Amino acid sequence: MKKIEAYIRHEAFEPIRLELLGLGFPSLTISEVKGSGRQKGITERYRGAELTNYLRPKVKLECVVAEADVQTIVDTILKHGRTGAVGDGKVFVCPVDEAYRVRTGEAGEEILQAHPDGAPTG
Amino acid sequence: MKKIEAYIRHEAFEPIRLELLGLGFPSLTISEVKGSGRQKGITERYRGAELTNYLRPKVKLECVVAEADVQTIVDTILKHGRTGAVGDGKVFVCPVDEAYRVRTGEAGEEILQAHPDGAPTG
Amino acid sequence: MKKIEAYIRHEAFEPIRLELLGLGFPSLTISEVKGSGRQKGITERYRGAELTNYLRPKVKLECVVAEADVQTIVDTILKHGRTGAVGDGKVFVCPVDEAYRVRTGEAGEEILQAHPDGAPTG
Amino acid sequence: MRRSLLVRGLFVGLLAALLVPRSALAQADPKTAQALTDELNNTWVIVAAFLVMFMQAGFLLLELGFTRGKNVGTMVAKILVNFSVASVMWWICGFAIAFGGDAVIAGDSGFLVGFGDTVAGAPFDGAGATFFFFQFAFAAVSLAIVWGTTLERIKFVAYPIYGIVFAGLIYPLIAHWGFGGGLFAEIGNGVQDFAGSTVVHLTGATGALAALLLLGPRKGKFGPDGKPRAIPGHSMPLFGLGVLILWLGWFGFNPGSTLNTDGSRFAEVVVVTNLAAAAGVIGASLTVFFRTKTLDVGMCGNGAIAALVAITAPSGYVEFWAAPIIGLIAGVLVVFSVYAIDKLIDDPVGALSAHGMAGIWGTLSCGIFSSPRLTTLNGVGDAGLVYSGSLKQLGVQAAGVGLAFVTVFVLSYATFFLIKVTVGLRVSEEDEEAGLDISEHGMYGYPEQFIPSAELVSYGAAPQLSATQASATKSTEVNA
Amino acid sequence: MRRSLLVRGLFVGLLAALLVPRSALAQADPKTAQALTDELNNTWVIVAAFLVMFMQAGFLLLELGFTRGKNVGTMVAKILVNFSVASVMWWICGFAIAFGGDAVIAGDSGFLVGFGDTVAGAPFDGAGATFFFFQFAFAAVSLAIVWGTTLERIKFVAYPIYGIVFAGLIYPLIAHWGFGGGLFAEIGNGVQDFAGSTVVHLTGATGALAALLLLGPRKGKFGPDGKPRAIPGHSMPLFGLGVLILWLGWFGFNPGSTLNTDGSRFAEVVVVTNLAAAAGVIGASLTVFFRTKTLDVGMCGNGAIAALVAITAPSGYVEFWAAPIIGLIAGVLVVFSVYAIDKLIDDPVGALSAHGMAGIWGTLSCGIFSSPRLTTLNGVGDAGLVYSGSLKQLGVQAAGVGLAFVTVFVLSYATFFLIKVTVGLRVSEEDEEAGLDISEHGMYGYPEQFIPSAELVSYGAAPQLSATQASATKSTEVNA
Amino acid sequence: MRRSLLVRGLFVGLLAALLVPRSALAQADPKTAQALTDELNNTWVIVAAFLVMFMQAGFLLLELGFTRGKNVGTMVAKILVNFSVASVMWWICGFAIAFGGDAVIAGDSGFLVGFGDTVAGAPFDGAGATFFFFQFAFAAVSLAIVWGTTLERIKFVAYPIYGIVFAGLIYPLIAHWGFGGGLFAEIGNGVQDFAGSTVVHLTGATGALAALLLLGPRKGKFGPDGKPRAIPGHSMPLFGLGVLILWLGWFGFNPGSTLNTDGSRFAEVVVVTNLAAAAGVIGASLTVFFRTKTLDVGMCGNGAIAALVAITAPSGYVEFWAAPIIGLIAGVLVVFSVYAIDKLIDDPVGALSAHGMAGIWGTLSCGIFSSPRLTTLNGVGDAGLVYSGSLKQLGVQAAGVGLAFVTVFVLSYATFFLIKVTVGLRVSEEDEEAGLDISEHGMYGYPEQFIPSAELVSYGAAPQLSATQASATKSTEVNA
Ligand SMILES: Nc1ncnc2c1ncn2[C@@H]1O[C@H](COP(=O)(O)OP(=O)(O)O)[C@@H](O)[C@H]1O
Ligand SMILES: Nc1ncnc2c1ncn2[C@@H]1O[C@H](COP(=O)(O)OP(=O)(O)O)[C@@H](O)[C@H]1O
Ligand SMILES: Nc1ncnc2c1ncn2[C@@H]1O[C@H](COP(=O)(O)OP(=O)(O)O)[C@@H](O)[C@H]1O
Repeated sequence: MKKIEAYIRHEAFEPIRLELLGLGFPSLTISEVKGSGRQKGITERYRGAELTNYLRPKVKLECVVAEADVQTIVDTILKHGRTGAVGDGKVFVCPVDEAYRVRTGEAGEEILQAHPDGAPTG
Repeated sequence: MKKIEAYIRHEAFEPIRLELLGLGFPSLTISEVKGSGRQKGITERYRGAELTNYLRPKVKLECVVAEADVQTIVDTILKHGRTGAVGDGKVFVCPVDEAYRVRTGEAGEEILQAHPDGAPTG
Repeated sequence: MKKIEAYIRHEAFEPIRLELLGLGFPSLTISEVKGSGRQKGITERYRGAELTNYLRPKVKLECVVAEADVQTIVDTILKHGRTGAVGDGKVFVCPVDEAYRVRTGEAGEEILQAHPDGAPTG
Repeated sequence: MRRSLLVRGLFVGLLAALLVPRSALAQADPKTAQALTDELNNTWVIVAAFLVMFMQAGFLLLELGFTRGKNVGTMVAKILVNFSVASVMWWICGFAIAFGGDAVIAGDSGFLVGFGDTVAGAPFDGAGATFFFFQFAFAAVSLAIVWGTTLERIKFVAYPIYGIVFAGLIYPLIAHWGFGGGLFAEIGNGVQDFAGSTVVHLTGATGALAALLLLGPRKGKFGPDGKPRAIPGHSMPLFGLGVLILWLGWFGFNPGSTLNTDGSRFAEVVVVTNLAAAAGVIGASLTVFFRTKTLDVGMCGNGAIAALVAITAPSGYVEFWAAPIIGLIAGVLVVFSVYAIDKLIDDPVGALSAHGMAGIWGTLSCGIFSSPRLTTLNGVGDAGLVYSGSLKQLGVQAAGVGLAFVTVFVLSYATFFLIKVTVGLRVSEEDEEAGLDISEHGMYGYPEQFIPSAELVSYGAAPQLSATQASATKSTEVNA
Repeated sequence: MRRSLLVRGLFVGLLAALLVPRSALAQADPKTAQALTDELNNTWVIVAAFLVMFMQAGFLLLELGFTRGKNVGTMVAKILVNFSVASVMWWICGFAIAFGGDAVIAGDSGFLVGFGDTVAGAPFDGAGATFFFFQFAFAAVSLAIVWGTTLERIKFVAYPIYGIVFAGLIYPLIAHWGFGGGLFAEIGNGVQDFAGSTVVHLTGATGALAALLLLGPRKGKFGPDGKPRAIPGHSMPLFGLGVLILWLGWFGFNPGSTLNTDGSRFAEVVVVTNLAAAAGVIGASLTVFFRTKTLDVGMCGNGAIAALVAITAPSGYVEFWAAPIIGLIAGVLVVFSVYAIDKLIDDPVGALSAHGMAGIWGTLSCGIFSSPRLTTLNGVGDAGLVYSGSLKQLGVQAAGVGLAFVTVFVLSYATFFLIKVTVGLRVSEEDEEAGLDISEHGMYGYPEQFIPSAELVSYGAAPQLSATQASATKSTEVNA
Repeated sequence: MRRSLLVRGLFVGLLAALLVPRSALAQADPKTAQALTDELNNTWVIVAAFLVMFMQAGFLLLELGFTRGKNVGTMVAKILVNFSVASVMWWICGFAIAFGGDAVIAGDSGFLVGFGDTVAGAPFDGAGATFFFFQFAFAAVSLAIVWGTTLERIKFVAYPIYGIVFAGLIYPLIAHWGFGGGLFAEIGNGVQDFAGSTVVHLTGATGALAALLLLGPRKGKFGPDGKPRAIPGHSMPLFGLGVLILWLGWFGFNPGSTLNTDGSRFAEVVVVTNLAAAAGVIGASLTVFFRTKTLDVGMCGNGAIAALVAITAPSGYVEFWAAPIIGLIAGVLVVFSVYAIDKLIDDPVGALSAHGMAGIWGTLSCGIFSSPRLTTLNGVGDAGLVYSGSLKQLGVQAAGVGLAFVTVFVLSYATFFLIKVTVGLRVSEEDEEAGLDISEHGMYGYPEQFIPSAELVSYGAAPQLSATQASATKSTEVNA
């Protein structure tokens, strides 16, 4: 299993989510992060003084998938994440040793599958 | 050393924290994340228009422990995290190569211990 | 490639960012986290009742770099992160298998370089 | 007088119609002393009524401040719906029951009142409308007080139902007894309640108690250990603004209750009211500070409210010097009361303490401090203990308090009980967790606090990306 | 009278100058009935004017509530700049055009008015100043209404430019026709618009429509599928406070339009206004609840505003009983109107529905409900359908509505078109994404929401670390 | 007159007691011209006083807007405690010193004043109470201004201590000199300060300067390089509401200072005040825009405040035309002043500029623009430079400014110095970092912003999970 960590623009997320959903990967997690890279800072003005802001808001997307699916996910992210301007972000792939589904306690790669079948909501 | 990353419900956290504390694992980090999985979205209504929300707030729990302690932590999380309903979340275990304590600069597994001894607060 | 994950105090971040920038590592990501460790909780009072807060706000710094650069980064963090008081935090190093730059789709370690050359902002 | 008014009205009306600039109206023929007297009184009273109406905003903000961010939208809908239901019910029957004649139990004229109708033997005109609205504003305040204990868990539907009963029957009854020449005038030489510590505030707080007993505490208020836990409200700024608006509103509430400008007496009431409120803040602040070594912000505000509630009854009966004493005691009282009550039941805003306990204290305080001068001037009751050395008036005041409390409690408990067994009084545990905004109103009151911005962005919500271009267009680029 | 005033003024002035305490001034010699009449009228009208001025805060809060957090600072700058531009323009020429004489099209005296100037044949004095400010407050309200449709995407520069034209020409024209003895007095026996459902509210809403047609919807309002999407405003609490402040302000708006205290008639207008507003909330709440099974908070508020707008014209012409009917219909209407309009164009606050549709309904409702008593008293138009059985006045009202709408629309569209082709009307897509606060004002209205606290901390912003020491110093340490 | 008042009072009192509906009171026997005169004057003044009291909310909101989210609760406690301390001190001795007789230095009667007491030779009655409260509201405003420079680092205990000295001695002295017939009346033909540009605003700003010099800047305000850094306030919406409330309050502040309704002159003051404020916004907006190419929201508001402060002294002395000039200059001045001061010391809200500099400019402007008509009417000082061509009055004004500044600065610096060496003036660095809410009040003003929701959830705080069930119960499920 691998974990894909991508730092992307906010507006890139929705198309990525939709395509992954279509491809059968509904499961992912995002969080708000601030990043610095080659992108430049912006300067705010307030009552004559200035405040420079070197960090830009990004979305961090985390998704653990089976080895076999890594390329699909990465390609989807790269496809929708690109604007061509500095600040598009990065994608990293890291190893994962084990995975568990809290609801059932099951372990192993199979828990990463999408189970199209309905299930009681909660 | 391993890093345990768990995506859980908010209300699962407090019992987990308490039990881990009891077991001698006070050290952990959490963050607010939004996740999508098999859980369904909810639809909000506003002035006649709708807004559907596919991501649900979750707590991401991160905890780095010695190889030997992984199972204890995972079991604790599974135990308190389960409601049986979709949305309980997942737990992942990833490898960690090295660890340092900023305060002292020490490195290695021993820094993961709990040190019951008091220390100047700050 | 390695990923450095550090949980540090807020005020430690700015000096770290500046030194890393100087050393040619502009690229990093931070997020707001709450951590518990050996640091103690604080108790708030409200209308006679109490609320104890065991988690302290920290900054999580993530930075993926080439194997060779890991020590530099870690040392920089340790140097500026230390106050000597409990709560200074921890630094972890984890393996990373692959890296991509979204803007260009390039893969591999070279995308981690700083490229001093200007580039269109976005 | 009516006809001359009509004639003049007509004349002015025509001018107004042609709408030549106001300056020309300076030629309007002089009014009679009678007209000037009535109109000056009414102008003062209507302005006071506006201040009292504005207290709705104060109550909204105070409750918002003490609420969590997931339950704020519902407070807004609540105050609007309650105020509206009360407005209509007051017109339908509330006003008639309260002021439609001075029978002992209830009035009997003025239902669905209209211009020219005979109410309590007098034709209903501009003066009547002034009084109608001033008294309505009081009814609305009393209703607003009820809900302080019910925040964050009550079903929305309970508001209009109880509102109809409260504004249409419960409050009018008490108002009739206390303000409308009813029951309270029969006790001794009359119960002294100048602006309604009992009639308005205790009545509201009693309804709040009834609701609370049937509702129970918020989820998580009491730990497994049964110890109360802090559920901090989400915004002290909104709370603070609310307190100041209420303080302002009270300058209409008490001074306006003179119902006229005679001898500019309203100003004495203003000073008395302000001195008491100030002493209340000081009393509560010192008390909470010495008990906890920290200055609880909410308590400073509760001290002001409690003192204002306490001075409401005596404001027209006591001299300046007594005001700070009454207020100070109310301020100390409210802190201990909040602490005590918080151990047993869940009153998020402290309504039982600030309006209930303080209302009782204020009403009783007349029995202690009412001055002979003002008692004579008002022609109600006797001078208080410190002047008369007699406990008589204190007893009369206690009787009034008891009567109001029992009546309101019984009627309110019955109403809430019926609501509970029919439509239900409390939302499901899930909805309480989710917050009433999303569960009852379909949207959070602070959407950006609860909806992931990555989902809002597709709707153009997140400033994130574009901060980039913004920089390009408007801000100096700084090399990173 | 001027001289006696001067003399008395001088005398009092001297006292005031020596500033012996006010109590001594109690010896001020009694005023004449004429002076008392004028001064009482003016005191009432100026207080009403203050309430109307305060409506600016209501509009600010209402718009803030319906805006996203990235566009809040600009609303504040907007309301201050607009109100200021309007203040100056009203003095320069607006007042003169509106009230400088009762020619059919426009007034011609009172430009840059000063004390003693002759305006419409009368010397401009304190009474004139009272009227000047009262009417200015109306102009400012009308201007504030315009911007509701333009939130979150309009260029700031458009505000002052249109503001100059609106407060200097457009509004004054309509005000002259409706309030200043102009055109509307010539139609039939006169168009009935007591406080300005058409003159103030429809005028504002029409400007808003013109602006919207040239602006287009906010980015993301309509999906690729063309379906409207929710762009939730960021704060229902601010919205709710805004509604209550507007409700309060309306007690100056309608009752103040009596322009005097004769027969305390203002109080009748107060009751009528309040009953209508209440019915509006009830109507809108029930409608939205039955349509969506959830109680949209914004709609409860829109119901109040719509009803208040609707009752503005009839408030001085109808009896109590008609008020709830007019308000209820306005409340139902606004919900359907918002839903319908939202499908086509992007009106974030519902200004077109609450001020436009409701303004039209309110003006027409006079043609249905105006009572003979009040029609005679005002001396404008004829009784409405239900009394007269005739459609005449309804026709007159419709004519007034049509005239105002066409005139304002043409002038406004032209102005906004010129702005669009010259300085531009809409910000760049990037700036819209970034939010107007950062792009046009250089700083977020809620910096802590958008700037990473790790960057603010070096400026001492983040409470984080120190929460630690705070614990050491002030709070009990608890072992973790 | 007292007795007839008593008689009438008694009569009305009895009616009021029986509480037959107000309409019946319409039969109240007509008042005498003397009574009507006094009561109309007092009604106007008390309403004005309410508006001035409401300015407390304006100052609270303005400071809240300019504060970081970790220091908001303390502002609320501060305003309540200060206002309360001032209320009590004003009654104990402040009023007596200020208005208890017209000796040159201080008054000597009216300590702990009560009804019937002889104050400055007149019996203290309703009129006295009106004046007492109106003047108190001014004292409270002056005190509120002091704290603008001290935000986010001052120890809470400093507030009540300085508040006692300020409201009990410092302000009363200056008020006596400027309003109470004291010192200022002796300079030339009197210093012209109609409503207190110097007496109220400069006095407050001077106290603020003294406090600031002893406090020093906030942690992080000046970088290691000594360059000032932006510490953005947390909420422009609260700031904006504050400015509008202050603007409204000023309509009580200046026009109320006529102390009567003679000739409806208050309305002239209203127009003058509004024109100046408007010009101030325009002046500040243009200045800041041309200097930085962005429209700083805070500066638009500061422009309004500065202009209102500036027009305070001349509002009763200048004709309409002068108002926009005075306001415009104040608006331009405040921007440059804020920028200049920000380089040296840390004044978070710009109090030194908006109240200090503008207060000085406003007071001096009388020496330039005071018209002969109004100077005569007020009977204070001489016409200004533009009319008289003489610098005399300008000199008199300057003398007044100097006297007030020196006196207030010396007394305030001494007081703050004593506080500093005894209880201490500034919180510890850790507490400043943590924020005053948590360190001095035990709880954040916005708990949800600072406490991890996973910890609040066990208290039922987080809507998270339940959003799930909410969906089940109330919202359409959408397959993910
Ligand atoms: N080496 C890295 N480690 C962690 N985060 C990174 C790294 N490189 C980039 N990021 C994240 O990606 C975002 C965009 O990177 P940036 O360098 O600005 O764009 P680009 O990759 O197009 O040059 C950054 O804001 C940061 O959040
Ligand atoms: N493969 C994954 N990668 C990252 N996060 C995941 C993954 N699967 C689940 N999650 C997180 O766990 C949460 C719950 O998962 P979900 O599938 O809804 O519940 P269940 O595991 O009970 O089916 C999701 O909201 C998401 O945050
Ligand atoms: N084993 C761990 N796993 C995850 N986060 C940790 C771990 N140990 C420490 N942290 C993070 O580091 C922060 C500081 O750690 P703490 O133990 O309080 O300080 P110290 O390392 O000086 O004893 C914690 O608040 C937590 O966020």
